[in-house]
Amino acid sequence: MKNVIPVLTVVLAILVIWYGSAVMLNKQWVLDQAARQDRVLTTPELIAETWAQDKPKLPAPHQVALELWDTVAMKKPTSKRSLVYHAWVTMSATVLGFGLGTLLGFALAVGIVYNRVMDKSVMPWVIASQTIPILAIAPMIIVVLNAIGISGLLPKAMISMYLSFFPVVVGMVKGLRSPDAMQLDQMRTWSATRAQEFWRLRLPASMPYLFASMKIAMAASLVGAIVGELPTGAVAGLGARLLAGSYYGQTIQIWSALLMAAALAAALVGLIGLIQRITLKRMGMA
Amino acid sequence: MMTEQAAASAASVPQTPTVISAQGLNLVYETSDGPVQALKDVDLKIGKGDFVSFIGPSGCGKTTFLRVMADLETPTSGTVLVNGVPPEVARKARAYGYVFQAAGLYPWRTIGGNIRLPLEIMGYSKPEQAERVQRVLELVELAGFEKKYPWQLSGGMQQRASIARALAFDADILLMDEPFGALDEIVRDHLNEQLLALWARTEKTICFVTHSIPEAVYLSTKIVVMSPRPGRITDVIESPLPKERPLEIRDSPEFLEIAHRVREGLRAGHAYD
Amino acid sequence: MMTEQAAASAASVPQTPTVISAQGLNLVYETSDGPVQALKDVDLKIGKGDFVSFIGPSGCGKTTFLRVMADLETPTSGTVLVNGVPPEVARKARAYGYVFQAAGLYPWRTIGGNIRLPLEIMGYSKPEQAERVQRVLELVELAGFEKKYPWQLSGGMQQRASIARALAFDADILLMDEPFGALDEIVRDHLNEQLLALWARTEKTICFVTHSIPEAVYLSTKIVVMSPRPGRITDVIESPLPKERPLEIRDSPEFLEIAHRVREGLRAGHAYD
Amino acid sequence: MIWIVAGLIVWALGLWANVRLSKRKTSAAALAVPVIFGLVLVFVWEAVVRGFGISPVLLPAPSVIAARFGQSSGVLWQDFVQTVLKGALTGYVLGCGAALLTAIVVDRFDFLRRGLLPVGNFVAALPIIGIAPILVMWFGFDWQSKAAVVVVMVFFPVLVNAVQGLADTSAMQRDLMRTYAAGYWTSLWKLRLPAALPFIFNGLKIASTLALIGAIVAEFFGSPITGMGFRISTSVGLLQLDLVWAEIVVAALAGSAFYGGVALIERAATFWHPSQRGR
Amino acid sequence: ADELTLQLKWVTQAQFAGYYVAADKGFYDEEDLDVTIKPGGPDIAPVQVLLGGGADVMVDWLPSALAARENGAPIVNIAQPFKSSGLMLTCLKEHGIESPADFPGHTLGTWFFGNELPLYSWMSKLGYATDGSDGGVTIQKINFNVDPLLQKQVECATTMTYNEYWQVIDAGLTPEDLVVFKYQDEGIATLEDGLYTSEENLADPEMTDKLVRFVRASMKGWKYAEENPDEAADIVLENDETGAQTEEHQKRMMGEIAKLTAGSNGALDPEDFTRTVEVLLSAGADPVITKDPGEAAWTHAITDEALK
Ligand SMILES: Nc1ncnc2c1ncn2[C@@H]1O[C@H](COP(=O)(O)OP(=O)(O)OP(=O)(O)O)[C@@H](O)[C@H]1O
Ligand SMILES: Nc1ncnc2c1ncn2[C@@H]1O[C@H](COP(=O)(O)OP(=O)(O)OP(=O)(O)O)[C@@H](O)[C@H]1O
Ligand SMILES: Cc1ncc(C[n+]2csc(CCO)c2C)c(N)n1
Ligand SMILES: [Mg+2]
Ligand SMILES: [Mg+2]
Repeated sequence: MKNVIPVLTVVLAILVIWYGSAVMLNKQWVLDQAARQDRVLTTPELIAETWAQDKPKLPAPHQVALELWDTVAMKKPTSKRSLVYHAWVTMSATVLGFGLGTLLGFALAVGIVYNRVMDKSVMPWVIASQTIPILAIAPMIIVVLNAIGISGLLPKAMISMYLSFFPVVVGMVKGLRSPDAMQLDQMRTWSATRAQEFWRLRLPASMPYLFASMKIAMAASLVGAIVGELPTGAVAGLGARLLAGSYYGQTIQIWSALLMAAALAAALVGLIGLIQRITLKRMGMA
Repeated sequence: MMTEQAAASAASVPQTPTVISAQGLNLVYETSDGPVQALKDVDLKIGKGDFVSFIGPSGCGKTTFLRVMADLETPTSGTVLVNGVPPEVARKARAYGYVFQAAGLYPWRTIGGNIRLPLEIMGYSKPEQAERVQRVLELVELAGFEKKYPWQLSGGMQQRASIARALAFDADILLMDEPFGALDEIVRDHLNEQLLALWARTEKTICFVTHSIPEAVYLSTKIVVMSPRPGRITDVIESPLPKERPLEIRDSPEFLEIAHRVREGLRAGHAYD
Repeated sequence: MMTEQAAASAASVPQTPTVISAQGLNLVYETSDGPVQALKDVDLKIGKGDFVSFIGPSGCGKTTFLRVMADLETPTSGTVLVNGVPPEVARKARAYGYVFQAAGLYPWRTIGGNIRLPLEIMGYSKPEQAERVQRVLELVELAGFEKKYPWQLSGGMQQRASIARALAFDADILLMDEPFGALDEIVRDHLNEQLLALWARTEKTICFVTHSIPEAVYLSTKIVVMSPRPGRITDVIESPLPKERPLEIRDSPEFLEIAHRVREGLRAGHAYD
Repeated sequence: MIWIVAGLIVWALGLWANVRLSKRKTSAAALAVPVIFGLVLVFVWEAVVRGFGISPVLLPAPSVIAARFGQSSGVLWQDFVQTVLKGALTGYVLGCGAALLTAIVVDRFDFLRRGLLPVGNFVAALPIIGIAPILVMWFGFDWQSKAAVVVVMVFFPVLVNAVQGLADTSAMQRDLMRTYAAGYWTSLWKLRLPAALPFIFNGLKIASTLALIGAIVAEFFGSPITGMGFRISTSVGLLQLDLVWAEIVVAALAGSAFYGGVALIERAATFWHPSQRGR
Repeated sequence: ADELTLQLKWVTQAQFAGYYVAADKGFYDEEDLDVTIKPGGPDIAPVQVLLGGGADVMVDWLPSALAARENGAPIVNIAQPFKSSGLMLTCLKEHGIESPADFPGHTLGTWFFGNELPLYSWMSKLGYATDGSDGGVTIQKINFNVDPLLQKQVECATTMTYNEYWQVIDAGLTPEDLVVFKYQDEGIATLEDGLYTSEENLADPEMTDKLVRFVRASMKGWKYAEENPDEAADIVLENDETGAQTEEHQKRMMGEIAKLTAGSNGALDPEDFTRTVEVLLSAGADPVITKDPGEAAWTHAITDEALK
């Protein structure tokens, strides 16, 4: 509750900057149009027109808000023209990919921490894998998966997974190695098995790292889902909206899809934050 | 004088079977600015049921020696045998209960949870776990604090919780690194008595690091005096005190004599005075 | 008997200006399973140049009291004044040197770097820093360990480094929470002497938590005995010992009498025996 | 068939060699293990492509890629300069710098923490795919817009980690600073930043790979007719998959070197952290 | 019914109306075919999908198909519903460009992905350098929209007669503000939307039989669409999953598309093929096709059968 005023202040500041930028960026077009039609614009007219363009360089906030209202609230959630429908499509791939990615990242991290061969050989290649531009190979992945009969949600989720497992690996390797020497020594004196050491010491000690990583992984996963939507023929989902918007120069549509995606990400990341708070509280660490 | 005595006591063959034997032990820590010799030519035999105190100036290698026994550190040279097998085997057979110098409780577990931890690991049943936790909590006078988290406890209470944790399961060999350092005299006396009673009851072998000369003398059957840089054993004193030890024994002449010998040994290890 | 004495000593007005005064102090920790009263109705006056020892069973609130003085904890009720101002003001004026119960060295700094830390913060010049670091390292016998990292030191050595850190700068008030707990008797005696010398030389006011009755009596001009749950002051003993204190004073009858009184006070705070 | 069998054999051999090697603790072994792993991977790839006769427009064999690498090294170098040196590095430095400053500002002023952090998270969660075209529209086709995309991409991971790290000091460490009456900046500089370093490097490492991807992907949305992303996106259309993969190899090498560099600095800066002190 | 998958080169729009109409009107059913139409997009190389087994037949442009062929993809043109090229270069009049002689010193935006080749060969025909040097032009890659033109990042941009041109108009410019150069008129026209399949498929009699029926039904769809443009546009809209297309735009597009398909019965005209190859081979310094692929790249086998 006490966050409301600060958040509103910041949002207000952003809106002011946004309206200002809209004037600056869209001015050129309005002036050009006026020149073509031999009109002379007063300053208020100029400003008003920069905020009411059809295909502005930067749409004004209220234009985006109107579009959002139109596509979120005024359409049936199941309709193809509803942003809710597209957000839902993207979210399913995001969440599935995030789940898979977190599992994979987790498994790799455990392997790296516990297995010398993996520690030495896998990590450099995990890193290399992340330097491959996903947008370049996403189409190939989709094609290959399609060829072997996998289509629909899973190919997109695979790309999400590809992007989201990495932060989890990096964070978890660090986290699983964060217990100090004495705590590990204790486990040794009790002759704890590796599994016991893992569940009772390394895992709890890695929790702060895990959550920080999962937040990043979730954001990455959403990017992956959107990237994955492009080469699937961009039939549905926020990625498809972005793409379609860009082919037809519909900046307002792009921005509303963008804000929807950000809202989705914020909600998902916020959810992880909530789980984090609950977990750490229950662990007595908050 | 000291060395003669040391030689004499080393020569006297212990009557009981040997539990821990160290021979020609050396340990060198490699640090970025040169090696640190923490243990040098250490020889020691500890019999079954012995209560051995280690005393010596800070930094002389007491902790290091305990760590070697518990297979937490690998000696640079020399051999250690525990129950006739290398420490690693003994460790895997769960021969040790170790109380570390710092409490080292896990911050995400309550006091009860911390004490329960080794029991879970060793596979005790749930009711048995609960019963043992209760028993040791009472032993160290922390009953009622089971549900608190470590940071909600005072320093001494944390230390007691860590002692409780090591006592909760039945290790043959107890390695205790200054367990009573942060406790007041009264609790300390109380726990000394409790520890002696436990020891008498169970025939455990106990290695005990302390800085208190009276405590060392009161508790031990054998007192090992060490000197620093490099860490060596300068004296091993077999205590003539009987197994039954009321607190009053601390005023007896034998007691004071041993205490005196320990103090002299300690002083010799210090550069000043 | 105890309470009469306490009343008597509380009534005797200190001759020196008051440095720390606590009145009607209460502190309750709110925990998830109910409140814990750590301090109850604590009244105390400490004069300039006093050496005050706090002694009491573990968990009685000694650390808490020190933390309140240092403005690390806000009392639930009651007032504390330090040099006539609230602790916060005194803290901002850098009146305190605090030795914590655990060493708490920063792992990314060497021993030298850790000791230098407060000096850097307080803006001492580079040469002055170097000189002071050297001086206190020698004081606690850690010369030569300046470049080591905390995890390369034994427990006692870490503790000494943390003492050195608090002594390196000129705080008027030294708050020391069991500083010598992890040290052997010889070093401890040595540091006791050093501390007394420092105190005599500088007129610092020292609040000192210890579990050793002889240590408390040897060092202090005033001994505060506390009892637990809830933490109260049960006795305040003004020491009649002279300011000049050779180690031998510990065998004098006055010394033993005070020690006896402290021990009785302590015992009363414990439930058993 | 021969190729498939050969692939299997090399696979087994590599695994065996690595298991043996990783037991040794020399630095040569530490280097050899990933290299062997990689060589095996490459060989198996070659074997699979040849063995199953996979079309070169789907997946070219490593040998073909290597040949192309030699042929087009001039183009590859030119693209590398455009994308990595101009776009990615500039953006990385600016983005990480901005994130660290923001973390500190956010940490300093509670009002901003409450206000900026939720909004910041929201803004940072805007997917690059959507942002890239807009930033290209604003900053033009050249590397400036790539740097801007990288800034946006690396900002969030570094910020999240830095904020978490700045909060990761123990109570006693903070109390010590209080008793010194250390001001905000002193305690930030002497305590909180060092303590936050392990977290910050976590973010910096993740950001190093993101920076590269960001710069490349951004070029998909507009670039001069040079750059790795440009080459990849346009060569796919011409089915020059060998050139595409050669660019990917450059990206992987550059990215790994970048990450490795950051990891080395991390080692030097956080040698004291348990995760760096060996295990 | 026999299953067949068609991979489009671009997103669902009236450009592909013939196929959607054939599906919607049951022309495929009549041929006992069950056709799946997969939309494309900027990141989809239909050739990859085809060779990867994700589709049996695809819509592609001849330049990129030939480039693919030269890079080892055995694909063959089996039908050519589009007769004319819809590509053109659209310039803003205000930049002072009225004829190709005015190009030097200006920035021309083009799509890449193979679409740049005709432009390069045009420039080399005109004798202009393309590296931005004095007396030459600057070639700028642009994405598949007209924003760079509107925002003056380029002075001329590639557009399609049926799509991007109208987006410029929709943005508020009038035809008087613009100058257009149709590739068709400049002698650099290359063949656009044709149907392609792999050599492997062509060797399979069962598949060729399916392809024959498919081409026959598709051409029927195209002719229906030409005659009923509004209905065709509606059918396309119904099939648009993104929900981003508008009726007005699709109807207009259908009208323009009809002009391009007019004059084709589906069979490839070898002369058009040769012309396209010539244009591609003269594409400046770094041509993607270096040799004439010859007749192996197309076949009349399917259309001969289908159009009987
Ligand atoms: N952060 C906290 N939250 C809740 N309870 C606390 C907290 N800190 C201390 N306590 C409780 O307050 C009481 C007094 O603690 P304090 O640390 O002052 O004891 P102490 O006298 O210093 O003991 P010791 O000699 O063992 O260090 C204890 O019962 C302890 O459990
Ligand atoms: N991990 C380490 N790396 C380098 N040197 C070390 C390490 N651990 C201990 N040492 C050094 O080894 C010596 C012996 O240390 P040890 O901890 O065994 O002493 P101790 O006898 O237990 O002292 P204390 O009574 O203070 O706990 C010390 O000089 C210390 O600096
Ligand atoms: C993969 C690929 N994408 C786009 C085009 C160019 N193109 C062909 S049709 C069309 C739609 C026109 O509205 C566009 C942009 C291409 N040749 N190849
Ligand atoms: Mg020790
Ligand atoms: Mg305390």
